[in-house]
Amino acid sequence: MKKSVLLTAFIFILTVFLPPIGAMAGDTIKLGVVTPMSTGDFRSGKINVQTVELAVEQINAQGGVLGKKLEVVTADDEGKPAAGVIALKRMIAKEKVSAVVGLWHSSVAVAQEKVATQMQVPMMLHYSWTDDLTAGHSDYVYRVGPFNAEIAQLALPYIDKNFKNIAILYETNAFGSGFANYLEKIAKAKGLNVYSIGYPQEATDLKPQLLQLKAKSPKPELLVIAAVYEATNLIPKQALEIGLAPEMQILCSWDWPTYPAFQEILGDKGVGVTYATFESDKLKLSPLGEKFKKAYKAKYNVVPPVFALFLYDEVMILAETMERIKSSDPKDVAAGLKDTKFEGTTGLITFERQEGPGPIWNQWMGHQLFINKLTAVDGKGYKREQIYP
Amino acid sequence: MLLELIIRGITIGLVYALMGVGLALLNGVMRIINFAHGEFYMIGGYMAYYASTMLGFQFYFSVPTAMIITFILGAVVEKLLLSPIHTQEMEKPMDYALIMTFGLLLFFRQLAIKVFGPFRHKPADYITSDVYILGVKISGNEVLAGAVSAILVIGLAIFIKKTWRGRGWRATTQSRQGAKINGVDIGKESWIACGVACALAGAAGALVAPIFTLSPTIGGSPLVKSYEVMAIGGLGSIAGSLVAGLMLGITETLGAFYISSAYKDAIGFLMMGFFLLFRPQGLFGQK
Amino acid sequence: MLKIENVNVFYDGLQALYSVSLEIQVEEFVCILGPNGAGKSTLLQTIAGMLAPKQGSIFFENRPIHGLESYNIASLGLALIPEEGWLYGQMSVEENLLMGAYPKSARKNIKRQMDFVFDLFPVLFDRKKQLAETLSGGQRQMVAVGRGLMCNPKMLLLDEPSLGLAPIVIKDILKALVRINKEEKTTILLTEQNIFHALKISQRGYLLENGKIFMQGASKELLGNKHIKKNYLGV
Amino acid sequence: MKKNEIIVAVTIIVLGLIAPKVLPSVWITVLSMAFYYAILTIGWNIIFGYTGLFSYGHAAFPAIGGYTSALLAQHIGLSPFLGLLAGAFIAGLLGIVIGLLILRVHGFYLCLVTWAFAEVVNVIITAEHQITGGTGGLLAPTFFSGPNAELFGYFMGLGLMMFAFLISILLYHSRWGLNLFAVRDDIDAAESMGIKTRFWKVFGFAFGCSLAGLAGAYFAHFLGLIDPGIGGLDQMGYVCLIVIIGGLGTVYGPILGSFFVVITKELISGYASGYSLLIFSVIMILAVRFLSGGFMEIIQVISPRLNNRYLKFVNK
Repeated sequence: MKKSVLLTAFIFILTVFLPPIGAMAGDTIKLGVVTPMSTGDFRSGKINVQTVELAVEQINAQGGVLGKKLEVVTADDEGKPAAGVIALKRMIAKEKVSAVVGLWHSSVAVAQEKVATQMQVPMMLHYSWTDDLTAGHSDYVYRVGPFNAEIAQLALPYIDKNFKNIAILYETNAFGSGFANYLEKIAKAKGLNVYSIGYPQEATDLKPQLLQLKAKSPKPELLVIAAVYEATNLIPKQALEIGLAPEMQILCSWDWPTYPAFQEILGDKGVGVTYATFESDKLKLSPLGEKFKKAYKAKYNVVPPVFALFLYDEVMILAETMERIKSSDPKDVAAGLKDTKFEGTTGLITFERQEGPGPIWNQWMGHQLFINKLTAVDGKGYKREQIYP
Repeated sequence: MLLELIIRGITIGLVYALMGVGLALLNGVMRIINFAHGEFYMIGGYMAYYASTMLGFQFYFSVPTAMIITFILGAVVEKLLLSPIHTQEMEKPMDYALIMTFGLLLFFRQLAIKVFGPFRHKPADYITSDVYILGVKISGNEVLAGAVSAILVIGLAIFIKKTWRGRGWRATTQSRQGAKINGVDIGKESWIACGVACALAGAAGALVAPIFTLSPTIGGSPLVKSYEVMAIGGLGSIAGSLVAGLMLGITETLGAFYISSAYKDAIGFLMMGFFLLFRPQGLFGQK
Repeated sequence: MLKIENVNVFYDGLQALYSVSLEIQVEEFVCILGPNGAGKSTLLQTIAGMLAPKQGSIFFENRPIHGLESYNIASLGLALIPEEGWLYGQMSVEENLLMGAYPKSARKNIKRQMDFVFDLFPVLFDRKKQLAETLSGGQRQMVAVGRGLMCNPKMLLLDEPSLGLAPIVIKDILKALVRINKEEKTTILLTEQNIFHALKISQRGYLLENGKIFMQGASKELLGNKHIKKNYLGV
Repeated sequence: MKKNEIIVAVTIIVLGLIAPKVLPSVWITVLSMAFYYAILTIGWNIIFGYTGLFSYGHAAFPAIGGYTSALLAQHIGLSPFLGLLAGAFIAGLLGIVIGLLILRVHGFYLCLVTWAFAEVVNVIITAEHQITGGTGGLLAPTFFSGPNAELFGYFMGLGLMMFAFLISILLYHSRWGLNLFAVRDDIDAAESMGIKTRFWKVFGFAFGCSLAGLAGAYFAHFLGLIDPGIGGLDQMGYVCLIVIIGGLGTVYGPILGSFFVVITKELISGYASGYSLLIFSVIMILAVRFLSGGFMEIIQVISPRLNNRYLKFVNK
């Protein structure tokens, strides 16, 4: 009997009490990157990790922060809220990071925001758009990137000028629904005719929705696609296949047409697609931005998308803040970020706070929106042209 | 619009039928459920992709290449992992097969992420020009996929009907013991049938690769569709699978348009549930 | 022709046959008698390779066949006609018969064998396009016997062909068996509960009780045996 | 209840109570997930291991339980503790409905019907995104708040797992359990012995489902969030894997399997992140191919003598 108990206890102890691997404390300051790496929009996740690694490499080459080296730890949120929450909790508890960056999908970040606030670790958002993220007015959430309401406002003049009937095809998640609802509201207020159709983010066959749009009368002249997941490249392709495009212009809500996969899937049919972005050939980058762009191109052999610039800014801001307050404790960092004044890659970054309900809280507002159009294709990629403003 | 929807429903329905007949065949000869069926579809798609990009094959070479590779893979899987169902006296062969093939599903999917990478790929269009059917513009790829699917399904039906081997398979479906005493080597026929079923799935994947594009997780949806087709058409019935595939394709396209696009995938499941509960023999299957 | 030595067979963990031995000569017509559950079906299925004997050996034309798979045994020319028929319900009568000629060696003589079967059971010719599951019990039994004949077997193993059939149909089938034995020179091993009929048409008989050979002898002798008269013929 | 089972239960409770003191804090989340899987798979073990119904839609029931509880908390402010009951209740109720429907089907028809049900549930959850939050998930209040919220949530999970464990043991030794086994092993014989097989089938199914609902509600309120991923096909894969590894139809199987899988996943995530599902699928294939008895058979392979003791310990 005694032996039997020992046996059970042994099995239990063997499995439970083995030391966790990779949790060794070192003489470094840790920076967490929680981003989709296996499922969800892992294409962008990969760029996020590369960007942070490059930034940290540069910082360490100049002597690190507070005399210590910065270290990057990564975790995969799988593009799913529950997995993202667990990944973030594990990262904070296990790695004792000073701050978390690289968060991507809005719906995941919304859940993660609660965790970061509760566990008192600052998180910075470089391209998660939903308003809710900063609307909670948490002291631990900072956003360099833009937000849905801002983007919709910035894009509206272009849409209003050129189109009368527009269609919005959106993912039914925090980002997609939020963007579509806001755009629909302000576009209708301007007297535009709006059709909007949502679809689950995992969907890859969007022909039913596109066929519904095709049957609408009057015909939509513009299709705005608010998507992050798999369907990003498939919607333009399928819209072409059922004969909806190119009569109807396609406006992608962010920079994914610049990814190589877009070209592989659409080929020369991708010419004519437009997309909203915060980058343009006419945008003048700061010296820091030019330096980063060059270094990224040299290391990974592609031009970084605009959100990589914002993410790069964030890492630099974190390093600068730690130096300024002489501490890498997450709570101190969160408090110190408030007073940021940083000459970033695209402009001077400060975080604004507006009392009263609304998403403007620890939010940078200095974005400038452009609409680009793919004009021609050559072997390596599309040529693009800024059509607005 | 209705005409366009029906034509689109038929083209996709033929591909569903192609997936379904493979499963029907497998279920008939081996009496098992294969949850990894969709993964062979995925592998077939990737094989066609690599055959066309790396070896520069046209579709009339790349699709057969995909079929041959998935045939071999299916046969090997049967030999290594599923054959104990026949060779050993197994208490619950169905449960064994369910869990085993589910393990295979996870395995192939995860392996594909590591081997093929998680990014979406697309082979070059098989037919670049569009085709007009009754005034409806359909891409050449879709027409090709529908036509080749129909040819393969009908070819399989003829093979099953006319040849000795096909007759042996049908006999095995209807009475395993009868087939044994008549000299059918069920062990051997199982791996051949499994290979053929997987090759059909691989062909489906290869055919629609330029339409739906490839990613390691694309196996899920066709797996679901093939089960719906098999349940509606009746287990082990080829003609039933063909009709059920068309029925499913058309109902789904119409339902998604007229009822709700968000519930498109529920339509097939509800049809499957209805048939399983109230007409388990399916449209043409035997009880 | 067929020789069985000390065969022990287990079925679902229970022993069904206890060191059974028997021998059958070329062109003989032998029957195995016994009550329900005596192990007659088990014996025939063991010979046909559907069950594996735990101990003992089986020789067919001086060749060991125990341990061979049933599909191998079928191609040697040893055809089992099982009790339940094991017909292919969704296939036509003709296709069912064709399946009987499945072994490669049997595919040459299909025409001749098919004619012989239709000659033996003319009713099948009229129904050759009909699905097997729509036939009556007697017709199904005929299809089963006919299917067994399609491979031009050297030896037929028949498992209770008269079970559950009307007396007039039984007569037809037994008559056919005699013809097969005489005209085709096919050796026949028949199991029967209907002992009177079986002993009438066969040359020799074995009595199987509780998995053991209880007695054996020429059919005429067995017909006069006291034990058999008392227990099986109800005289 | 057997003496050994009491000893095991007490051992688990004691180890569970001291674990947060001894282990790094990251293990609290990890072990809580193990509790969740243990409750979930105890439910499946009752459905499949005890009653012999191969339900392929088991992952739908934690989704139902979790969303029920989270929605009630959101709309009428129900406390998470009552939410557990509500989740278990609704999942059990749906279990009865599905159980009645599947009475007419067997074998893999059963598997397909339950699978279809699970997928329809998933489609509804994603389609009705105005109510359920779609794929983005639904925020739910946590059991406790404050800095120690997670630790208390962990103890909550430990308690719930022990509750499910004890119930499964009691069921195993009771008259009810015998009825379930009779339905599993030989339904015709059970029927002829006067057992109401239809009733017991539905009972076993609904019972397992309500445990799954409980697990789902725990998951939602432990993480503070529920998303449709909880009802996905890969979760069903984990359920199968856990029960197969632990040993099907045994009382200890689900708990052993859950701890093995969750802890192994955590350990290998250090240097093989992204490979865990691949490794598990290989384990699953090999376990099904070579070790139908799960852990017990592994022990047997390693040491036959040990196996005898283990069997003695587990069974008698």
